[in-house]
Amino acid sequence: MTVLIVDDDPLVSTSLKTIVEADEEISVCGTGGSAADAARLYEQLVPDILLMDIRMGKQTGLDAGREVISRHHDARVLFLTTFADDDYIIEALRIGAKGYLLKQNFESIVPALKAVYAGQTVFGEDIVAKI
Amino acid sequence: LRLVAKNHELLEKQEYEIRLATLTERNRIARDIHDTVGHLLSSSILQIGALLAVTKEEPMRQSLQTLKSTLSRGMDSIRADIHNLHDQSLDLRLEAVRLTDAFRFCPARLEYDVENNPSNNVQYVLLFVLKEALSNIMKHSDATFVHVLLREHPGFYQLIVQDNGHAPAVVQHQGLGLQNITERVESLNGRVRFSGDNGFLVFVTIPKGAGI
Amino acid sequence: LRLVAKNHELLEKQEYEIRLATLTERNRIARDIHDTVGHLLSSSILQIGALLAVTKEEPMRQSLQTLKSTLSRGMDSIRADIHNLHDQSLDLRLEAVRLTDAFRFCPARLEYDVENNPSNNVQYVLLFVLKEALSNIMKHSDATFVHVLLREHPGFYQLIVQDNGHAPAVVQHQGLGLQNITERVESLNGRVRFSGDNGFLVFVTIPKGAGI
Ligand SMILES: Nc1ncnc2c1ncn2[C@@H]1O[C@H](COP(=O)(O)OP(=O)(O)OP(=O)(O)O)[C@@H](O)[C@H]1O
Ligand SMILES: Nc1ncnc2c1ncn2[C@@H]1O[C@H](COP(=O)(O)OP(=O)(O)OP(=O)(O)O)[C@@H](O)[C@H]1O
Ligand SMILES: [K+]
Ligand SMILES: [Mg+2]
Ligand SMILES: [Mg+2]
Ligand SMILES: [Mg+2]
Repeated sequence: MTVLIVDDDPLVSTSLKTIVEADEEISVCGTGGSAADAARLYEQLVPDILLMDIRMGKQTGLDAGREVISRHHDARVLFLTTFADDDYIIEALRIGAKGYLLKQNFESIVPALKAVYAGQTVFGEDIVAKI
Repeated sequence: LRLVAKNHELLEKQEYEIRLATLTERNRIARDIHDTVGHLLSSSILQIGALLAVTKEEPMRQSLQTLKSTLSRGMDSIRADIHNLHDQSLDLRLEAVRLTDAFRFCPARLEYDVENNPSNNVQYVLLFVLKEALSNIMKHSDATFVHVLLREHPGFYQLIVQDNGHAPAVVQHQGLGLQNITERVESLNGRVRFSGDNGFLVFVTIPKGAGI
Repeated sequence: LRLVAKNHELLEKQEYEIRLATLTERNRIARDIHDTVGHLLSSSILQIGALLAVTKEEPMRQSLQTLKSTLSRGMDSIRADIHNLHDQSLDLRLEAVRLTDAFRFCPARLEYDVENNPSNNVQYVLLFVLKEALSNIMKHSDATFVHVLLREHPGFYQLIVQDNGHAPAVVQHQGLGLQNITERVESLNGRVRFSGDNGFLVFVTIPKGAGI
């Protein structure tokens, strides 16, 4: 499976790349550092999964996610966040993302990518209750 | 006499404003920490994750795991701080009950139908309006009953304060009270209506998500 | 008329109290962060230092250095936050100058001899005393001059407000003003003296390190 990684912190995106590529089934087809990168690179690379930070400086990944999903109805977008109580998470899920991950729980990133690739979603339970 | 009451009111308001100032500051700082330190910590944890992904030697793995758990504790501590801060936020229901209970001029009934505690700013304005409306009833009306309604709708919060006194059909001179109500509500993109048709009515709506 | 002045005073005081509440909260949180997250960060940085001491492989060293500098940025950010917080603290001199400048009743001379800005609480009480003393001069005296002295001694801070009016040798009725002065100063283990021997004198000392 191919993954596009977008995060405004290059240390985060390269770390994610290393973590994810350690798995044999996954390859990272590109990395970006902004919402604009996300939309552009998605069109170019059409990855199986877009793994994207929610907060990128003054921007959020939400608009880019919305745009991608509106163009590609089967797009799998998985968001990354620092804290589970991020106000944007609910919004992220409303636009049709497949879930979100805490950056801190890096052990669960690979399993989550596989789950999403297999058609599942990865939501926290408290978030589902809020929607 | 009015000035004595006013003094009293000011002192009460002061306590209130102080509490609000404290909470607002707390939330501002919490957000700051959340954004900066939280980001750096999670970035560090991911870097460790990357190192673990490429490291085979056991002693090094061990050290990295220890480091990771130290940083995770940092994250937990930030999360707990922020959680505590939220817990200490204003509680709209509690404050509304307090205000109506403290109202001694005539019986007051509070109907409370709010599920989601609004943001501090919105709560504060709602409570400010309630305070002003009750103080006006004390000062200007011959009401024997007042009905207070706080209700959450899908898109907005609503406050109605209706008394059964003899009110002027049209308010001739808006004092500071009604003016402040209008200003504060409008600063959150809300709407205000006053009416003296049938006792005095203060009607306020504030959209959700205002002033976060 | 007195009540009108009082109202005005209350409103001014309110702004002040709100500012103080904000600053106090800010400092409390800053201390918390410093103690918890700051500690974990510096512990992590030390752990990385230890790893670097035993690691020879270049790519691993590089990664550890990067990690270390991320965490150092976290520390810097916390340190900067705390620094900013302190910068935004009350500035005793500035506030004292403001108060005496705003005093229009008669000429007022401020003698300021304080090197180390006292803690916010101490500052706040000193400024509170100064405010009350000046407002009493306006209300009760025929003074044509007032001398304000703020001085740091090795063990304590001292405030003297001396006017040259005709004052009662003994104060017959302490109002809220003098009572509040006494209470607040004593809450910080300080001492107060009032005297009408030679104009009116308000004399206050507060030990250093009080109420931090
Ligand atoms: N519950 C009420 N019953 C009858 N009249 C009212 C009531 N509330 C307000 N009014 C009328 O509206 C006017 C304006 O009220 P407002 O609160 O703006 O000023 P105020 O109470 O007179 O003074 P302030 O609030 O500035 O101390 C009042 O003077 C009064 O005539
Ligand atoms: N500078 C002064 N010159 C002359 N008399 C003073 C002066 N300061 C205080 N007094 C006397 O001390 C009394 C007590 O002062 P205090 O500040 O406690 O009360 P107040 O000013 O009368 O009322 P309040 O401060 O509560 O509004 C005053 O009423 C006045 O008689
Ligand atoms: K791979
Ligand atoms: Mg980011
Ligand atoms: Mg009023
Ligand atoms: Mg006085």
